[in-house]
Amino acid sequence: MRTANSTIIEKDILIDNVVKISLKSDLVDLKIRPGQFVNILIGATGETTLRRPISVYEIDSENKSFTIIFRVEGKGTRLLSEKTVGEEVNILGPLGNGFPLDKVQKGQTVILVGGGIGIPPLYETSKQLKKLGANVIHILGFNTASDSFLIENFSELNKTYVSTVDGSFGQKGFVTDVIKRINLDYDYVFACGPKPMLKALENIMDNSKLYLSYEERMACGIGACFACVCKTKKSETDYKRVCKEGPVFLAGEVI
Amino acid sequence: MRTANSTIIEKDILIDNVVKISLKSDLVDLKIRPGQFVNILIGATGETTLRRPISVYEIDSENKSFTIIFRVEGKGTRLLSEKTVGEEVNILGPLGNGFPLDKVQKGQTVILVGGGIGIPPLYETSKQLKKLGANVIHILGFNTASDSFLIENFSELNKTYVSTVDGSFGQKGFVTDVIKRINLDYDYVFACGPKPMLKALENIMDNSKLYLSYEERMACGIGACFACVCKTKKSETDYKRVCKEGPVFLAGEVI
Amino acid sequence: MLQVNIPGLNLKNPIIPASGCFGFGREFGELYDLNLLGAIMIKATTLEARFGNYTPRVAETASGMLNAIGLQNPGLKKVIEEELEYLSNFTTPIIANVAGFSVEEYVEVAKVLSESPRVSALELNISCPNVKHGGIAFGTDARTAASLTEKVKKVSQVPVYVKLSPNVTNIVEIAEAIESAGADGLTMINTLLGMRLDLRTRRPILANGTGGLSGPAIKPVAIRMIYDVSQKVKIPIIGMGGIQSSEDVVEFLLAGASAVAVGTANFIDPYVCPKIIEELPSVLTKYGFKSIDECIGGSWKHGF
Amino acid sequence: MLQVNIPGLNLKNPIIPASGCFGFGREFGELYDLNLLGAIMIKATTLEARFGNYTPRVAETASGMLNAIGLQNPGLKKVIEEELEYLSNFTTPIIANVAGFSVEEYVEVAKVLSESPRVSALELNISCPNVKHGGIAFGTDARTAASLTEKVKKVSQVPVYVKLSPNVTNIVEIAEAIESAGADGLTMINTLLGMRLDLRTRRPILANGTGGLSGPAIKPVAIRMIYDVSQKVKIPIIGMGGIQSSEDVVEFLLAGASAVAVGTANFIDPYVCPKIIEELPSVLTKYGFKSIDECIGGSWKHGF
Ligand SMILES: Cc1cc2nc3c(=O)[nH]c(=O)nc-3n(C[C@H](O)[C@H](O)[C@H](O)COP(=O)(O)OP(=O)(O)OC[C@H]3O[C@@H](n4cnc5c(N)ncnc54)[C@H](O)[C@@H]3O)c2cc1C
Ligand SMILES: Cc1cc2nc3c(=O)[nH]c(=O)nc-3n(C[C@H](O)[C@H](O)[C@H](O)COP(=O)(O)OP(=O)(O)OC[C@H]3O[C@@H](n4cnc5c(N)ncnc54)[C@H](O)[C@@H]3O)c2cc1C
Ligand SMILES: Cc1cc2nc3c(=O)[nH]c(=O)nc-3n(C[C@H](O)[C@H](O)[C@H](O)COP(=O)(O)O)c2cc1C
Ligand SMILES: Cc1cc2nc3c(=O)[nH]c(=O)nc-3n(C[C@H](O)[C@H](O)[C@H](O)COP(=O)(O)O)c2cc1C
Ligand code: FES
Ligand code: FES
Repeated sequence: MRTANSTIIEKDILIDNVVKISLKSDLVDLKIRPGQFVNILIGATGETTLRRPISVYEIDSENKSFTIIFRVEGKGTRLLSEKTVGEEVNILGPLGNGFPLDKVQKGQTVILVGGGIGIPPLYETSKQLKKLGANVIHILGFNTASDSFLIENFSELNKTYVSTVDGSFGQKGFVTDVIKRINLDYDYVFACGPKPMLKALENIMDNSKLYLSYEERMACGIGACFACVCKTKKSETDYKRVCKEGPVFLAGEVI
Repeated sequence: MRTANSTIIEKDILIDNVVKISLKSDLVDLKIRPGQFVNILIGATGETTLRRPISVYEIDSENKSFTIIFRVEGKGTRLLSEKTVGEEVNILGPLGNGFPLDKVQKGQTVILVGGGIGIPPLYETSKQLKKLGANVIHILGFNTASDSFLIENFSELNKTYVSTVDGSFGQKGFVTDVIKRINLDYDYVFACGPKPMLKALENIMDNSKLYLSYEERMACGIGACFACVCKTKKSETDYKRVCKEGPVFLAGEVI
Repeated sequence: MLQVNIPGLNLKNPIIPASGCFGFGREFGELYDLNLLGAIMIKATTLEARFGNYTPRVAETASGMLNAIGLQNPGLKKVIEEELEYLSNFTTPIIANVAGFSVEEYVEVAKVLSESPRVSALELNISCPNVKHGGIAFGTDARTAASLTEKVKKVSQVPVYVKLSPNVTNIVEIAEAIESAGADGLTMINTLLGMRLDLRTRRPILANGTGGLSGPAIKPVAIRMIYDVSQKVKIPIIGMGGIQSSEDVVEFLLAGASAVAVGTANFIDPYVCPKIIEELPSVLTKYGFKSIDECIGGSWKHGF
Repeated sequence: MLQVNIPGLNLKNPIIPASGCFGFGREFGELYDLNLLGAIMIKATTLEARFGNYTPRVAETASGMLNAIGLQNPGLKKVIEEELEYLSNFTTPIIANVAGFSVEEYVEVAKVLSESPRVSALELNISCPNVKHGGIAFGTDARTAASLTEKVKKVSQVPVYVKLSPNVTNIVEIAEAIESAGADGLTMINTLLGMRLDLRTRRPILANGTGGLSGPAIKPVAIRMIYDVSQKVKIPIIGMGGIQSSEDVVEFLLAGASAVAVGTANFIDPYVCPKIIEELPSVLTKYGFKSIDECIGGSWKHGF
């Protein structure tokens, strides 16, 4: 973990309000793990004071670059989306633990479940799992067809199921409906998406095999300020920091 | 007076830290007078909250553009100097009274005295005075030769004397030394420059013919906030606002 | 949709330029029609004309500014004869800001201003941080503030709003005392006391030394104080402190303000008030509100 | 050139990360050598372990942020056994931040921490705005603050600095009372009480409702308070509130601080402290200072 001025080398608008940015960055030398995130200084203090945490979508070690995908939510992501190729941003990373790829063995089955803007961090995860020789299955959930993105990219890698809440693409309903229908055996489930999706997965999946990526408002992003803390079942005062011990936790590890 | 998003169409570095910027702007339709200024919104609140007052250097009505010249002093002028051709800035203007060109008659002699970064607003003044048929003489003061700028531009228009404090160019000393030496008859003197220069002129020139352009820290720039107020001799509570009744005052009008 | 009624003020919209940031309206009147505004808070008026402090009177800070104007104004007589006369060209309600250096002065200025047919309400400025005596000294002690309020109420022909200082340990206590003394409403917040030094001269930038901090920097302090006070008093609050956008306005209303004043933002964008008035309906709709009334206090009232 | 000596603290430079913004140093220790720092103010410690408030605990504001961590810490025992143990790997002086919910708790925590060979000074946190009882309640009343200071001084083995709250009407009065009670120094300012509302949920963004405002937005308030207090007390002040650069440091020293702490800026640039330490000598030179001592109080001391 350190900071690096990183140069935007590519920028794409995937769908309305969802932007993909690739950055040439020395941070790539530090070995970024899938599921880790970076903390981005958007610019002028005053407009945005704090950094913005965004997950890593893809890593290109050879080209010394990595890619992020984000949705324009508020001021920070809007300003980031307005930056152009050639501009520099200061990035702190890589941060957090990432998905536990070290636990996965060749031939094991890993289901990657993503909802909406939680989908991007699963892409590098899937690529590396495939390289490890795992069977990877993607289940991606969107609100509606026009909200969907990255489906092709995931499909090219591994078997991909899609659900939309309104049924306009793939199976109608939620990712959990897909899971119930295909009723697969699995060794691990890695998931990233909105809180209700994570909760729903906890209810139907084997919690000893389920790893969930959490979000929390952050200040430092490195574990020093205690902004992003979750309680654990261990005691009233035991905690995990989403930015340090997380963002990925075993189901039930934090409450 | 109004605001207009104005586009930077040209940018030059005149000397170290002195920048010239031309702007395409609807404000030109409002008839800017020489000696007036504009109030420039540099950008993101937080970095710079208030607008920055900068005088108009040259007006090009046909091209609907005007030019400013400014020295990089602090944060605001630094950020402005970093803007590039094609970028927009929001400008409020034209503001203030400007030099009293309406008083000058054909054939009369007007001495324009400028010191350092006070020189630019005299350029459009000189051009318009020449068009009016006045005899115009420029006296420009700098600290040293390497600090000097615009000498050629002024020389092309009208007779131009230069002084530098260290004697590295033109007459050694101050603008007042030039004035004493050439000992000219004059109908008006219009001056802009640092406070000590304006004071020195008050001491040696006929105050009924001397018009001085003042600077004061401003907030609104339009006369509403009373930030930029000077006392007058009239009474303990009488005042003039530099942004509204000024920036140009008859010598002795304000104290 | 934007209509708000509070004592003495039938506002067609809740947007009011703040006192001291709008002069007596003349300059902004050159830029747009002042009748667009909900009301106008005019510059502080004292009995006699005042020049105010020496310059520099303003300094920039991160997301804000300091000012130490020092209550410059032409004095009560001229305000009535010239400034209120000018404002008679408009129908927008006028809120006159009353300042003073003694109880007697406050009472006299309040009395005379309130008798002007052009004045719809008074704003009792007991929170100006930029004069050595008077001003803030009346606003930082609950008993002093209440007693002054009572005296002004006795002579005023129009509703009296009292402007609170944020430079206090317990603003709720002061607000409650002022309410008990009969105030018709509160306006808050005035500026926070601040200072900036010039590294070159090694001295304060402002000639006055300290100044009042305003602008977006102080918005969280204003929201907190309005949230706390509005739950403890029944009289309406006109909220201010760092408002720049329609979203900011909704935040102040949700915190508990019934209307808002816009100060520093007028210097950044002189058209900010009409701009907010134009955008406000769609922003209210975006966040699911059908009227201003529905917003007021929405962050702590039940049923949301 | 950067050396500063104040009670209990021989600082090789005046730059100290502020309490609560640096944990117990471990995370920043991964980024740079903690021995570069003048000293370290560690996170507030209470007698028992505390989880603190619910999340969200932080919210962004214009040129600042709100936090309501709520004094999360592993408790006195673990701080001594684990955190101070880790910090034994470094020679930088440690200033331990003492918090509590009762006089007895403050006294006990202060006593035990001051006995640690790793602690050079205490910072008595009577200004935390983010807990319902204790914290700020001890810092907004001069008599309460003085009495607590006296009791802590009695048991402490090391010099005691008291951290002042800016949320008061008269900070000079409180500072003087604390000085009279025997404090060895002051640290100021803690955060300003603030709030932000989420327009979508119509509720405060922070789970705790209110939070403490920090960052560049509050710098003018900090400078003003240090300027006022430093002229009235003889004990040294460690200044803080919005420091981001070497220029800011010089401004705090000129206002009257003897050293400074950097809080929020660590989140924006985690290398900000070593960066300032590196740049400070040339910035001092640029403004004509030969040493830190020459700067301190330069805005009001004669001879400048
Ligand atoms: C570990 C982690 C990984 C993330 N990865 C991605 C990603 O890959 N793609 C993506 O689009 N988004 C991601 N997010 C969410 C992203 O950080 C927020 O959408 C973003 O911070 C919003 O900033 P803003 O300025 O646009 O919104 P604003 O609402 O203006 O932000 C105001 C403040 O709230 C914080 N904030 C607002 N929403 C969130 C949120 N959901 N999570 C954390 N902080 C928030 C901001 O960081 C900022 O401090 C991630 C969040 C976390 C914690
Ligand atoms: C009527 C008028 C006309 C001017 N014309 C020119 C011009 O043509 N060319 C030019 O280079 N400069 C001109 N100036 C000066 C220019 O406004 C300042 O240099 C500039 O505002 C400095 O801003 P900054 O952000 O770089 O400095 P900072 O020191 O960071 O500014 C901080 C604050 O102080 C104010 N300030 C600082 N110095 C001055 C100053 N000298 N006068 C007024 N406000 C100041 C800034 O506007 C800002 O609000 C003019 C000033 C006035 C009042
Ligand atoms: C330049 C200036 C002058 C002010 N003068 C007055 C005044 O005369 N009377 C008053 O009650 N408040 C005065 N104020 C305070 C404002 O009315 C308002 O309370 C404060 O600035 C906070 O709002 P803002 O952040 O929108 O500016 C003044 C503020 C500024 C910036
Ligand atoms: C996230 C956060 C946590 C803090 N925790 C503490 C604390 O535990 N004890 C304390 O005395 N001050 C605490 N503070 C206050 C800071 O030490 C400092 O006084 C304040 O933030 C002003 O400095 P800054 O503007 O540089 O951040 C905290 C501040 C922040 C932002
Ligand atoms: S964001 Fe600071 S500890 Fe996680
Ligand atoms: S700057 Fe506002 S009156 Fe001149």
